Amino acid sequence: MSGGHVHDHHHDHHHDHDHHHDGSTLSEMDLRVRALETVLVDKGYVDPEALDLIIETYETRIGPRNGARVVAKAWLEPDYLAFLRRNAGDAVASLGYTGRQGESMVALENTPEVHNIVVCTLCSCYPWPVLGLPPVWYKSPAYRSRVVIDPRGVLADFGVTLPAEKKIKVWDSTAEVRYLVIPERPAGTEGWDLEALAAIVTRDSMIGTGLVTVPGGGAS
Amino acid sequence: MSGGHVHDHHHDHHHDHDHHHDGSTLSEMDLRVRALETVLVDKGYVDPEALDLIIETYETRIGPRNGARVVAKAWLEPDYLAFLRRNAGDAVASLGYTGRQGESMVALENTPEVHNIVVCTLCSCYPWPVLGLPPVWYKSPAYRSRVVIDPRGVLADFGVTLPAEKKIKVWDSTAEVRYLVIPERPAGTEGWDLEALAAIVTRDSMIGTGLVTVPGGGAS
Amino acid sequence: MNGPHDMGGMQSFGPVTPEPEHERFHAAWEKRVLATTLACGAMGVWNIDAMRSSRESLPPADYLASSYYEIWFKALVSRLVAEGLVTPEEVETGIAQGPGQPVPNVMTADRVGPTLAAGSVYTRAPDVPPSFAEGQAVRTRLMNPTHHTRLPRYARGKPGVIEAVRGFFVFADTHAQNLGDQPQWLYTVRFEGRDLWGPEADPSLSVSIEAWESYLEPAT
Amino acid sequence: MNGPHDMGGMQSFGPVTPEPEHERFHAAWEKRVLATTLACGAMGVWNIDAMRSSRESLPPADYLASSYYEIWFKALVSRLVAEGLVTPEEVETGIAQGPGQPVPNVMTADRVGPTLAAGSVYTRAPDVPPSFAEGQAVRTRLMNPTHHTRLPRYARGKPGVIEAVRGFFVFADTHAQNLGDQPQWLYTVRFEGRDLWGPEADPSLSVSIEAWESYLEPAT
Repeated sequence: MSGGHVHDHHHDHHHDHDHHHDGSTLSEMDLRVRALETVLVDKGYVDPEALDLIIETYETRIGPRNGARVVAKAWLEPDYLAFLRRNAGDAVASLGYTGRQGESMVALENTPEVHNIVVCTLCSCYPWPVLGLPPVWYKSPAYRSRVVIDPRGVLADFGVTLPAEKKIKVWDSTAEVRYLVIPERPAGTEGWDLEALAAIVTRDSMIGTGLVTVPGGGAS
Repeated sequence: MSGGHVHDHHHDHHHDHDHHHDGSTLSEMDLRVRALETVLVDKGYVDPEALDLIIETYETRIGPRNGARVVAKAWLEPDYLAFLRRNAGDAVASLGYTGRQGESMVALENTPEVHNIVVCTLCSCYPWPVLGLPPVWYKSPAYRSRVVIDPRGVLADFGVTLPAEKKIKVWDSTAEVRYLVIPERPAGTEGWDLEALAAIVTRDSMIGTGLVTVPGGGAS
Repeated sequence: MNGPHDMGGMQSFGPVTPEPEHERFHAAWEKRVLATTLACGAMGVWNIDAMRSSRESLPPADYLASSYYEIWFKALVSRLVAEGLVTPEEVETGIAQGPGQPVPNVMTADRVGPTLAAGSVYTRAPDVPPSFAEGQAVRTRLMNPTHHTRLPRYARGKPGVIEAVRGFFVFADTHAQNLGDQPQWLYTVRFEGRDLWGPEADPSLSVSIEAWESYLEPAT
Repeated sequence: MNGPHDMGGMQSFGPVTPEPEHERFHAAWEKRVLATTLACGAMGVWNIDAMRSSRESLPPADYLASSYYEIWFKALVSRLVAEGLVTPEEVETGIAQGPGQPVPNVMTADRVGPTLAAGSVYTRAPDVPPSFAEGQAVRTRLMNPTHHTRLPRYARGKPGVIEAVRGFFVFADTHAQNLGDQPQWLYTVRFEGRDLWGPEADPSLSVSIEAWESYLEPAT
């Protein structure tokens, strides 16, 4: 044991090996992932620049703002909505949103009678080109296990209550089809343009665990 | 950090707090269980002498040798076998084996046509008065999960192969009924007395994951 | 509750590891957990079904990562705390912060022998005749209660045959919830392997469970 | 394989914890796991179904105790080792002991954009007509394969209706086992909540899955 600084609490102690000389604290996972990445790069399996580019892509270019524009356009343009109904993949691609985990898209329209919710009980299938990477809860056992048997209980965890008579359709993504929920357009948005509408479309509303509301205004 | 002995291996380090002054090493569970027991005794909920007596009972008096005598007697005495069939609880109690986790006993006879196996998929239900405490594997997810869907695969883990045409009846102990398997008496034991027979009856044969064989002789 | 304990039919836990009959405990603390669990149970504050419910309510990852005596210990602590008999701080420190609450019974050393030998009787005098008879075709109910139940998931909504009428037993589901004995007729129900697992099941396999009358409906 | 990933219908994981849309990663290592997983996948040594199979083959307690990026990481390591591309020692130490094996592709930085934008196409040109039509009543097969499959346990042996004919898709079960694309017609099958969960199910609930044709049989 090299002589070091003294810890007040016993529990700090066995994390010592995570302290680096630059003062940062790295977790066990940081260290393990770094070790693997170093080996993969040194063996020539992966290109470090490519890794950085992949991260940049999903941090800056592919995320739920893509889906929000699809939704807003569907709300505004009956022709685009018809295109989405006919071939969601092509309709989404026509806005430039294509690629991995969105190869076969289907749009699910919420209506006053029907509310749609998407899940992948078996893993974490999610429509990346329109929504980006799935949130932690979407991949969690709590969500994956319960939404197919108790969707209203799950919605309550999100603060959402639906009328008892509303039909709830849960879509379990067990193959390579990816679903995008088109939420109901809230009242009070008449005359809004695409950018304004897209701004109020939340990620959760496109999974089905949220509703779109007008900030500070009347909810749908 | 108090100055202490130096460890060669980093991993030893964070277990230091488990080293006691007497040089013994206690596990985390030892410490937690001791702490609870101390509190329970000090609060007057449990009597430490009673705890020792409970342990002594299951270490020395209640175990699978009880069941082995039931089996041996059933092999030797047709009247006792009939008694077991009619009322296993009373038949077992007539040998002095009564009590907790054996309140409602049923004997399951293996035959050339049928092999019985007992499990508790939901927890660890087991016929204590005749078999004592369940082995670790009986309570393990591996056994509990698989024996109801792939009993022959589980038997293979015990080195047991049964003819393909033999019927396998698996009994899942989901209530307070407790099952004792009466294994087939092996050939080559003609004329043996109760003690000799009981000595070859294994615990596993009374659960159904083993067969009774004659040591060094021909198996059934 | 559909929890981690209900594992019948899972295929992912690997092989079963047999162990010699003489291995009754694998650490000293296991003996203390056995004794404390039985002695605390004898206080009469909870019943066996309520304790089973506590065990299966451990977080699923914790349940699966724990040995069975660890499960017993964790559930005992959780129950003692829930009943207000000890505080988490007392369990953590091993130091009682005050005298115990009054409890119905304390199992003193002189009562260990008689208590263990007597067990608990879970049969009651029937006040109705059984609705089903040996040999009758039945179907288990398709149900997913959020409380403790003893109908395993693999055996729900399945056709079976009454193998035996076992008696009139305290009903685990209500007993676990402190809603009373509410005794019912208990049956052993036998299922063919193919009815549980499909046409590729081992053709020699049948599996039986014990089912209370309210778990069953006549075959249609 | 009936494993820990197949959790639809469990009730014991507690509430779902929502999170803000802008939280894309929760630690720096998560980004590196995302990038390494995608870059290693692009090597072309395994396909997406094989990687899903690796993830769900983690020990169940480990699977449930891990965050999803931890699952990705552990499965990636396990797969890289199984394919002979790295050794456990290299992963542990972070030091490559030799050059890499030849692999079909390395995703260099210039190929990141096109690769992510293209995705992978899992549809194939059909060589048979679909056996089922929209609106047709079907039943899912009762099956419990020990290999990777995408028919969740909660939806086996259940009556449903064809909601949509999705196309002719690579079959996940064979694809995961390196037994080829073996494409089949893929359908969305809708189940009423009461057919999955019993008469006490939410009456407004329906759940759909995507099912390959071999998962289905005509309703009887």
